[in-house]
Amino acid sequence: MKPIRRVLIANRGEIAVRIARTLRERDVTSIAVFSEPDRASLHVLLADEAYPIGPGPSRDSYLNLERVLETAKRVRADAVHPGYGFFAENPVFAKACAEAGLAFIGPKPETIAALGDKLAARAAAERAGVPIIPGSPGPVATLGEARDVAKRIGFPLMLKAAAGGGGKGMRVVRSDAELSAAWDVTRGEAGAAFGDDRVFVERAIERPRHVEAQILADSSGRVAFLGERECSVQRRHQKLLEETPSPAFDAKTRAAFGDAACRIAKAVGYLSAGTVEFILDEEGRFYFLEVNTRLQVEHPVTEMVTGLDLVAEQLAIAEGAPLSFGDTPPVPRGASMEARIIAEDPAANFMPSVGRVERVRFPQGPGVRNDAGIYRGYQVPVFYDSLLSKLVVWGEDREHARRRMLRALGEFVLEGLHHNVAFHRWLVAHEAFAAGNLSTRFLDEHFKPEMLAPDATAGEIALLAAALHAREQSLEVSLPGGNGVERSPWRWSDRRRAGGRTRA
Amino acid sequence: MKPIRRVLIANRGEIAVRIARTLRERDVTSIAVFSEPDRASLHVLLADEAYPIGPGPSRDSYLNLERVLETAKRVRADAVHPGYGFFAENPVFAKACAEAGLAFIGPKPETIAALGDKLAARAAAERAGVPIIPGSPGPVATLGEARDVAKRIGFPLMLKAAAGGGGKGMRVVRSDAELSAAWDVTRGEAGAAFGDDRVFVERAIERPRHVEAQILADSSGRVAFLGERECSVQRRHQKLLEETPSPAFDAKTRAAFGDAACRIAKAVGYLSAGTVEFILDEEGRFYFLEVNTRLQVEHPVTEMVTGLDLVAEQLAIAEGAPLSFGDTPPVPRGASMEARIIAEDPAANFMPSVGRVERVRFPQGPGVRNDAGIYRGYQVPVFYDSLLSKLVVWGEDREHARRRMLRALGEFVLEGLHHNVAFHRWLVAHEAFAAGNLSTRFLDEHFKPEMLAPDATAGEIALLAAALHAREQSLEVSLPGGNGVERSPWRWSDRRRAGGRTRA
Amino acid sequence: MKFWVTLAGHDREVTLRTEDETLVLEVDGRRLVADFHRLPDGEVYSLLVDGRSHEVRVATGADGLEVTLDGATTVPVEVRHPLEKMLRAAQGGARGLGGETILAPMPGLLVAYKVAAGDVVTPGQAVAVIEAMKMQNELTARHGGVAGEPLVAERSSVSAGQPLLRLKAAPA
Amino acid sequence: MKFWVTLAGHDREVTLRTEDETLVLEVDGRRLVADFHRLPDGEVYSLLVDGRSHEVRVATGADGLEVTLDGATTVPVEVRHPLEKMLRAAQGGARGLGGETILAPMPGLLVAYKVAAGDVVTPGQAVAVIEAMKMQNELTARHGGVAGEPLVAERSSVSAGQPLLRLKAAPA
Repeated sequence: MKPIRRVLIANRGEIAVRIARTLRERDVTSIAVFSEPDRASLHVLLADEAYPIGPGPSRDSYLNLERVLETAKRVRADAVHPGYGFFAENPVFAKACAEAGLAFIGPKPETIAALGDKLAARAAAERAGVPIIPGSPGPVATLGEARDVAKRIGFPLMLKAAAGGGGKGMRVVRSDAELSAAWDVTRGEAGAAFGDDRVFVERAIERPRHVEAQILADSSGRVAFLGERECSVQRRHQKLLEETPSPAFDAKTRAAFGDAACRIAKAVGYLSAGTVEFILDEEGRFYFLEVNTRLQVEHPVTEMVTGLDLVAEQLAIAEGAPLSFGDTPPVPRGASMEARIIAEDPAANFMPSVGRVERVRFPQGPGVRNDAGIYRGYQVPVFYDSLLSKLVVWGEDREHARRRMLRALGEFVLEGLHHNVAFHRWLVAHEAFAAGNLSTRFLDEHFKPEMLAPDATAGEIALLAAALHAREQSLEVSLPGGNGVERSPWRWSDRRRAGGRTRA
Repeated sequence: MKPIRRVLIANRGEIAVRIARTLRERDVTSIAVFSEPDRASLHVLLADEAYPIGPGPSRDSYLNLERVLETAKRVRADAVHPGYGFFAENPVFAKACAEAGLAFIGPKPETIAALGDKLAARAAAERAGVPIIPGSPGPVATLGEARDVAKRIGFPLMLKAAAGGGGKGMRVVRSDAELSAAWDVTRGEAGAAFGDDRVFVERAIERPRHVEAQILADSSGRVAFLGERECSVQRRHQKLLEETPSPAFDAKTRAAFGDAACRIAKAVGYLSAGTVEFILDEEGRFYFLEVNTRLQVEHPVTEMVTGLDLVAEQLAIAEGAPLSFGDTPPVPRGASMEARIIAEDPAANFMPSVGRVERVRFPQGPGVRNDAGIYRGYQVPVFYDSLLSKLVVWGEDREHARRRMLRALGEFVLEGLHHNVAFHRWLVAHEAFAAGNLSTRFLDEHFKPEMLAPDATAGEIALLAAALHAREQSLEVSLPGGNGVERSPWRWSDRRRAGGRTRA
Repeated sequence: MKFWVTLAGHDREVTLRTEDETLVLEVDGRRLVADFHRLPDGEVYSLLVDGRSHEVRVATGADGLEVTLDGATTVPVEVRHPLEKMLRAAQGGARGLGGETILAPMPGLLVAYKVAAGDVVTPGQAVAVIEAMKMQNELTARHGGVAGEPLVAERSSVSAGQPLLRLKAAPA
Repeated sequence: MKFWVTLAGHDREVTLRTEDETLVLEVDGRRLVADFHRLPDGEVYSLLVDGRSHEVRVATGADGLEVTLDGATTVPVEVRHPLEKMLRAAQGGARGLGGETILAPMPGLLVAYKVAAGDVVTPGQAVAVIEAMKMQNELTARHGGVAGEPLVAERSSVSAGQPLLRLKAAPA
């Protein structure tokens, strides 16, 4: 296979920047693409080259297949890295790249297609002898069938859209009555959301942990397991904080887990980097969930403990080269955590926020890696995912990593828009988190918005700050009913009221 | 020994910040002190507590022993970390701390005193059977004696002030004539600079490399060697870029080197973190130079490959605890480099620069650690060392680390004052550097200021930028001899001329 | 000088005095002393209170001031002139529903209104649902009032700051 | 529009045209085209030249403009009006020694002067030594001229921007 010299990054923001960095280090030209509102995005500034691909809405730019491929060919790229999201798990795009003579840095199109179908993936796992959650062998056509399955495996049950994923198209039912009520709705939603109304039924796991296996596979059929990542702390089925190793694992579990992941990868002839997701029940049994045929947002925690550069490995694999470490993956050292810094307001049901980065000072120092997609003055666009930065730390063990994360979060200055840094400070300091007692229901069980309310000291500091502001202000205001015009160091509180709850 | 809960950091800027970070991670209260011009310094912002200790000049604040100790006692500190510089290698201060009931985080006062004297240190090394540079056994009283030494060991020779160090008080003489000429001058300078005009004579090593050993010793007498650092790239005898491992070392040399360093440490009953400096001749023989009884600026490269936190180790040692790794230091992984980002103008003989940080964007991403003492808007004070930041990278091997350093330097945005980022870009890209062909004469042999001059492309980009500026400008200027007042998009070049070469 | 501060729902009278970079505040009979220093980049201060180091930023938000503590925690504060306080009192204590205009916080799709014209909306009540960044988000009333006619059609896209609904003030 | 640019000692006439965010420059018979976009935080532009991404900052330095490329390399540039060029020409080519005032670049100690009153100082010649940040640094003349009387005493401390020596212009 010919060496890769010019890579078009079919993505934006933080992940495009991260990919460009590895390309730079490997002496490969990084080619960014950008939508109109992304002209000033960091990935445009840090890439070697950058080209426009259309208006803000994703479908008109980052998801415009023709435009992206036309650009790749025009600028003589010889490979495309999809990052995550957008075209990352789109077999049509992967195929189109190959047809256009571009190396797609990822798995084979047919693998992406096969694993994209939950049922096919489930079947593959079963064939590979990997435990799956008890449930219907395939899609369930009628409510009657669903009831039969329920009788067999018992409640609570999960109704799952075959084409769903990432928490979308799922519904838990706890009784026969709930099942009857939910059946049509779930199918309807699945049809509307994914153009595929097939639904299957499986046992719902209470207080599950989300643990996933990072795998790498090269074109010689070599498959490596690079350790697990626990991603149980979630909101709206979106991961908020990930770590490795999982506090729920011992060496024995890990070995069985890695072996299961590799069996699946081998069974489907996997290529490049991938993630096999499992859920772990309270007894520590793991069940296959799905395979993500791409780089994960949380890949850095694996890099921190292994010293590997997963993007560099993907690049080498796409060139037909073997894994850099041959048959012996590096032994993980220490522990790592990643906190996703997101433009949202945890105090208002994690409502997304837009705005300008008025002031920012990122954490630094020993064991801290911060992959940001923003900079001072940057205006966060509304069209895309609201991930601003990934704060990653390394520690000699989990507690050291946790304390270091707390330290780094304490240093994090980010002003001008709502974000979840204060939430992460709360989370990482929480005793249940410190104890490693996690589940995907962590927030439901522990979090209330009031918990982020400033304490007494904070109140006093705020008071001092307000006083200093009042002192600096000196606006001429005439006080209605007051004694005419006077110099006044403050404004009327009702002035500048925008009304509503403007979060911009 | 009682646990340490509150540590006063008797230092400033980048190193004070670095120490505060470890304290925070270890749940120890960090107490900063600051001089008047340092009120807005980063270490004041990031420490738990901060107290003023006087005016800008070091002798009135950071070197005001009474004031620092009085503050430490008043704020109920139970230990003091000196960082480097200032009181770091001052036995009087270390002793005063002990007398004030404060734990001094560093070696014992008597060790500092003993090793502070070049001749005593040299003698200790000799007793420990460590190779030293051939020369006079002690100070040389007369020119006659110096000549006798010369006859014995031959030219070129080095005249060295007994109390000198860091390149100060040294002079190379290549002939009997030069020796005669230099003798009185050198003694005079030594007397003036160090209040001690004792001078000794040793063989001058041509194209020496500077390689040093990081050691850690706990109160149980355990001494560990944590690998070497090569710091050959220097200007004005100040280190610019450091790395580990040394490209000049093989396993055999390293073992002998580490063994020699540990022998010296044991011989003097060393405690805490220390660095044994050696010079390496072109045949790869190493000779003892001196011992730095403190944390080094370049300590992070050792942390990157070992995963250790040297400040945390110092803290534990000061509490009487054993080394965290017992008798088996972690096996170093990969390679690391540190570039010192300094406020100076390499194009003007590295003349120091002051000014305001108008815009800054630090490098991030995999394998990059940047320990900065500055932030946007920060005014660099004139009173102190001009080190702004330490850019440190890790790579799986030296070449990977080098390429990553190049990548990180390429991302580094720092505007508003002169600095050496562009110089480092030149250095790290230089083929001799890439080949690991280093010596303390690297700059003399390879560097010319013209090498930093912008190339043709840069010229064109500058032209485009200037044009955009001209376009934005629109000042009313009346053109003498011109046709009266007109709108003009540019200023007269002679306007705003400050004259001279203002580097502020 | 004296003024009123509303913080976390509490109204307090505050007396302020400064010398050089020392700030002395009297509130609720207590005395707060801080060493303050203005930092570059916006209205940012370094405060040393009994030696403890704090970094605060003051910005003008939608409702009075927003003070950001240590880079991440934002506290809404209102600073008012004593006279205004008196006026309010004169106008009679009970304030009823203040009335307001609900604005679109960001560009997106107005999915639906949660209230109809004429409904009495209480503070904190959800009035509309807007979809942005692939998520549905409820907009809530802050001061409440009587809902007017919808200002945009449901399922239509709206731009940031676009008025969605007016709430008329309703005396208690 | 047209103007003169002095860059690395070369004087060139430049013609500039812009449409939206496209910049077209003609210089030395060559044509440079760039897509430009102004970034926040100072006068900073992102330039795309044949797709290649560059970040530049323009600041007004001691001598005309200073353009910083990719965050670290600073290039002094002078932008001049064509008429000024003509004037210069009219005044006769040879410029002789421009004359200037040497300023202290930073607070420090004036160690010594390297020239005496009446000396003819050529551009680049060292005129004084100042000690700051524990280092001795030579100050050099940029335009040269005839040295006047020392403005401060040797071994005395000086503040940033303080005049140290005047150099009178000397025609060639």
